[in-house]
Amino acid sequence: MGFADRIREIDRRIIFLVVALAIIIPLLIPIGFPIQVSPSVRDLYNALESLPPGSKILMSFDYGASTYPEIYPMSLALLRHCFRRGVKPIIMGLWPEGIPFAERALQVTVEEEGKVYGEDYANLGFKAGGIVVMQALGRSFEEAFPVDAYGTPLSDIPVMQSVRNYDNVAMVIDFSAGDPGIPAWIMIAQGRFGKPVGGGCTAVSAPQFFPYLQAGQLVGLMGGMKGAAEYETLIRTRDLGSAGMDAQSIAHAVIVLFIVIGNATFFLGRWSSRRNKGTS
Amino acid sequence: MKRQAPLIITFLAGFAMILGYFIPHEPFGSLQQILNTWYMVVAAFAMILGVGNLVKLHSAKIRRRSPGFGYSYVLLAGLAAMALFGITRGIEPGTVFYWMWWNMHVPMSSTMFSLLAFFVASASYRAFRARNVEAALLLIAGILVMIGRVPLGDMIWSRFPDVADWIMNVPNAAGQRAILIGIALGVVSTSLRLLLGIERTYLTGD
Amino acid sequence: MGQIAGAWVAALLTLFIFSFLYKDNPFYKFAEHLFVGVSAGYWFAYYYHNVVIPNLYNPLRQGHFLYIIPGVLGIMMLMRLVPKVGWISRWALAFIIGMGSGYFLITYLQTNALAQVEATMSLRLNSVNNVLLVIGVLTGLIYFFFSKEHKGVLGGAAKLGIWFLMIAFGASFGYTVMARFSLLIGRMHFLIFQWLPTIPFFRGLAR
Amino acid sequence: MRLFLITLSVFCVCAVVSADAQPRSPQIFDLVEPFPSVFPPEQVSARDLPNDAGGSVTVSWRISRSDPEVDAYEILRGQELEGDFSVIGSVEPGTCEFIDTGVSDGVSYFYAVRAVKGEVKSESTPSAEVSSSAQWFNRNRTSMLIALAVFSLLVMWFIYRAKKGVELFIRKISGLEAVDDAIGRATEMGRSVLYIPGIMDMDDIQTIASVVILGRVAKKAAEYDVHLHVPVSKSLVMTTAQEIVKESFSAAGRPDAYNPDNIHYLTDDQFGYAAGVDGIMVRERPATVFLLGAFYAESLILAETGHSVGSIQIAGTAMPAQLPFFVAACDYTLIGEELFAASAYLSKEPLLLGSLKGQDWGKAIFMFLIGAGVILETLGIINLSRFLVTR
Repeated sequence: MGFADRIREIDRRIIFLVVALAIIIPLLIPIGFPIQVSPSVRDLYNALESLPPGSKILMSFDYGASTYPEIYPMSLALLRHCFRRGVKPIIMGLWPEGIPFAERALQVTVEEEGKVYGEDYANLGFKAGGIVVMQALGRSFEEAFPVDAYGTPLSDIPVMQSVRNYDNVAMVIDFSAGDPGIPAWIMIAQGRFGKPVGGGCTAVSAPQFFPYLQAGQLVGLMGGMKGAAEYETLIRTRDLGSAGMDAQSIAHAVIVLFIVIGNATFFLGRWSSRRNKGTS
Repeated sequence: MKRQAPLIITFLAGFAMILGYFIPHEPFGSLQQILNTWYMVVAAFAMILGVGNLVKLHSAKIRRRSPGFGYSYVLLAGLAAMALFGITRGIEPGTVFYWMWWNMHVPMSSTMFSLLAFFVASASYRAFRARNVEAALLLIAGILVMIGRVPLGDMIWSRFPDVADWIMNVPNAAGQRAILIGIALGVVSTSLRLLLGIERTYLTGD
Repeated sequence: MGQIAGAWVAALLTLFIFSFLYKDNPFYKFAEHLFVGVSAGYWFAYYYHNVVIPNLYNPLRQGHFLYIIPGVLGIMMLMRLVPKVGWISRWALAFIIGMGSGYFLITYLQTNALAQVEATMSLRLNSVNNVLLVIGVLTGLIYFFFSKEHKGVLGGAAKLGIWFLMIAFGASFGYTVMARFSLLIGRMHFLIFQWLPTIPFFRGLAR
Repeated sequence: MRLFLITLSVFCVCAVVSADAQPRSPQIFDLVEPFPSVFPPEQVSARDLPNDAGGSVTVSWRISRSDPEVDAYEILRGQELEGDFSVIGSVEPGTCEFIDTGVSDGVSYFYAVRAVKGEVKSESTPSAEVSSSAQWFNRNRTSMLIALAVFSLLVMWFIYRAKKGVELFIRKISGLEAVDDAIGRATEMGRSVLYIPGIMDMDDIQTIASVVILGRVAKKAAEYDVHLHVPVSKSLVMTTAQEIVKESFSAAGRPDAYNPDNIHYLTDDQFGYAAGVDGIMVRERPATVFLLGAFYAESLILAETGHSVGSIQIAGTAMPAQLPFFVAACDYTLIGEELFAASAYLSKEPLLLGSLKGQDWGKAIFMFLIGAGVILETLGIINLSRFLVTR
């Protein structure tokens, strides 16, 4: 077996090892590739930046364990931005797993920015039903969530007292990994109640939302870890998103390299087998 | 009766869903939602069958001392702990259920998902070879889009992102649309076959 | 303490699953069986709390007797356990298949077919891109023709169609590669910066 | 089509006329109160939301001329013009629409909007009378009804023709041609056939299609005397698959070979299921793996593991996002519509084949529509696509 053949039939565990190193090394030794902010992320940032301090926004955590590496960093960045601007997030979740992630993100950011539960933010918890819940929110938040995630009636939470329905929040942010997610929020909150909707989603699903961005139905969008990294650049706080970007670039290059090697050996192999045929 | 009833039920349930789409007036308007709730309840009941099946198979394994029966203990212990704690003690933060979910289910789930990164690498190493025209097109489109989506590509040639966008928006969009329209027709025809009782293998038997 | 114990459990299980990449081994088998058990239990409890209680128990208690129907269908399903009347479970199954067929018939026809046809037919043939798009959609559809042999002009068009499909596959493959890495980065991040620092020697890594 | 155009134009005219008929709020406020601290909102109108189940009225207005200073707009509703109006909601400044979902069908209401600035409240003149109602047909969906009727008739027509015995040609689908060989290979190697019907439940049409294909595969497996293993992710799929496989084994004359334990449940969880199936693959080393149905991100995890143990893999899904992974990692892939054609193709039943012919005619109609639409649009004659718009 020639060298080319051996490379072509390479044990896939060697590929796995190279991929693992391509991720671990940049995590330990950051390179700091520049991060270019894409327009859709900047739009989201500007939309939040333009809100007067004290405005309330509804933030829905609609994702689960399998997508949290992509979406959780976005929620950190966005919560930080809200708290720094004095914007008050009202947290909810249409996915049961969303709320634990929201609580984790709140734990981190609330401590950093010194915010108080009930005054600066509220957590309404999880509610099953998707679109039905979104519609109920249009009538009254209290109808959808009689009590918050910790059993307190909404009327006893200062930040909720002036909030009746969508009319009293400035915008809706959705961290979305599927259904119910951004499309449903656009349909109900934006379409029926005219609230600006923005959010974050996995990199895979981002392209399907471009039409909404173009039509102005989405004020802005973060796609995948890259979106989180861009938002972190805008609020000048490097965290999980930025940390991953170097690793991502290197890993990408490694894949392309593999494909090139694969093809080179493939053609080399064909060439040498043709030559062997010629001589024998 | 035994044979006819399921066919009639299939037809009525399907027809109700279609009516609910066209008629906003109650009671039709909320038919889709009501029937969907019913489905969820039936699926929840069926869960007893599934979990029962899992318990049956693994306890049989343990009884027979088949190879690897020790792992069946692990499986049954995990199942029993989650289900019992979850139902009796609740699933909110601070419960045993929640602790197990956060420290076992979540990490295993996302690790399993992350294996994809490795498999994407090995699959592209093997499959992305220009064996023939089709494979070459797959390869070229794949590489151009990959390069165009990272900062590195931008550094090599500033037009790479545009090339990637063009591929996504023109040939890719065309191919995807053809696939989507084809799928829709396949679904329509399959659904009709089921509703009209032409495809009835799932209901046959005595 | 609970947190550190949790981090250790999570880290070990993460490593056990990763060990599958090397080869099948007792650690992976342990994690795999635990995962299947724990997740089946998770969904069992989830269905109980989020489906049975709010969609069956509560409505029935409040006197919404329409909810008897799904209850009956559910019990029909369980009748499979009794061989003699097992056939009745097909009624419940027939309901679900009928409902699914009706629902998908409508949604696919609308969002897949009409929406895509609409988007394509409103194109003006005033740019190369639009011409390509229309040709791609038409030839792609020709590839899916089942009742005509793919030869002659039709064969050529079908061939062109499969080329478009291949480009689409390559492009979406390339597009998703990035997302797949974020997940791995997330796991590695956990291991390096959250778990390792619980060992005194690596405390410096904590972020 | 002509009927369509006429209906449409009638609608447009109606809409224009009714818009004009809205009462304009008199502009005499300035005269009555020369220096109002806050201007009221103007031109308040209320209309029933069309094509809905009733119970909602849309109120719209033109924002107050002092909008930048306003704190909020309050929306008021009353049942008599001269009677009491009560506040039913308030919205942020800059907003000019409110959807009232607290109305009863058939009851007449009047609406007014007032601008609020601190203690000062400035109220608009009331809207015209409005009442909400539910509709018996959603007119936005007319095109869907037509499309549904056309395709149903087409499919039924060709099924009817097949019943009469008209021969139908069906082209070769290589992924399905390979099914026999793939199962035969398992016999030769003395290994099993693993069938994965996706991770969705029985209400998903792809799962239904897959389970029907499973029936055909099971029949062949019974004929070849191959061990067929079907781990599933949903309980309902398990029960259905058991029924179908049992039936197929009887049909093949091998009811004795059917073992319900070979079709078993793992877990509802997406990745828990993937972990379990991966384990089965590496331990059992099946000769052939079928991956047919609805798949998400686990598609490549399964397909790569199957490849690594040397299985022949036949995959198929209608999930566009997962198709590339199957194409890259599997030996044969049924692309989208081919998955739905599989049961007809494998069974060779004339009635089912007839429905395929109906599908082809559906494609032909869509191709014609696209062609005609593009040409008419390019020439600037008419925009056909707007007749297809559905909501």
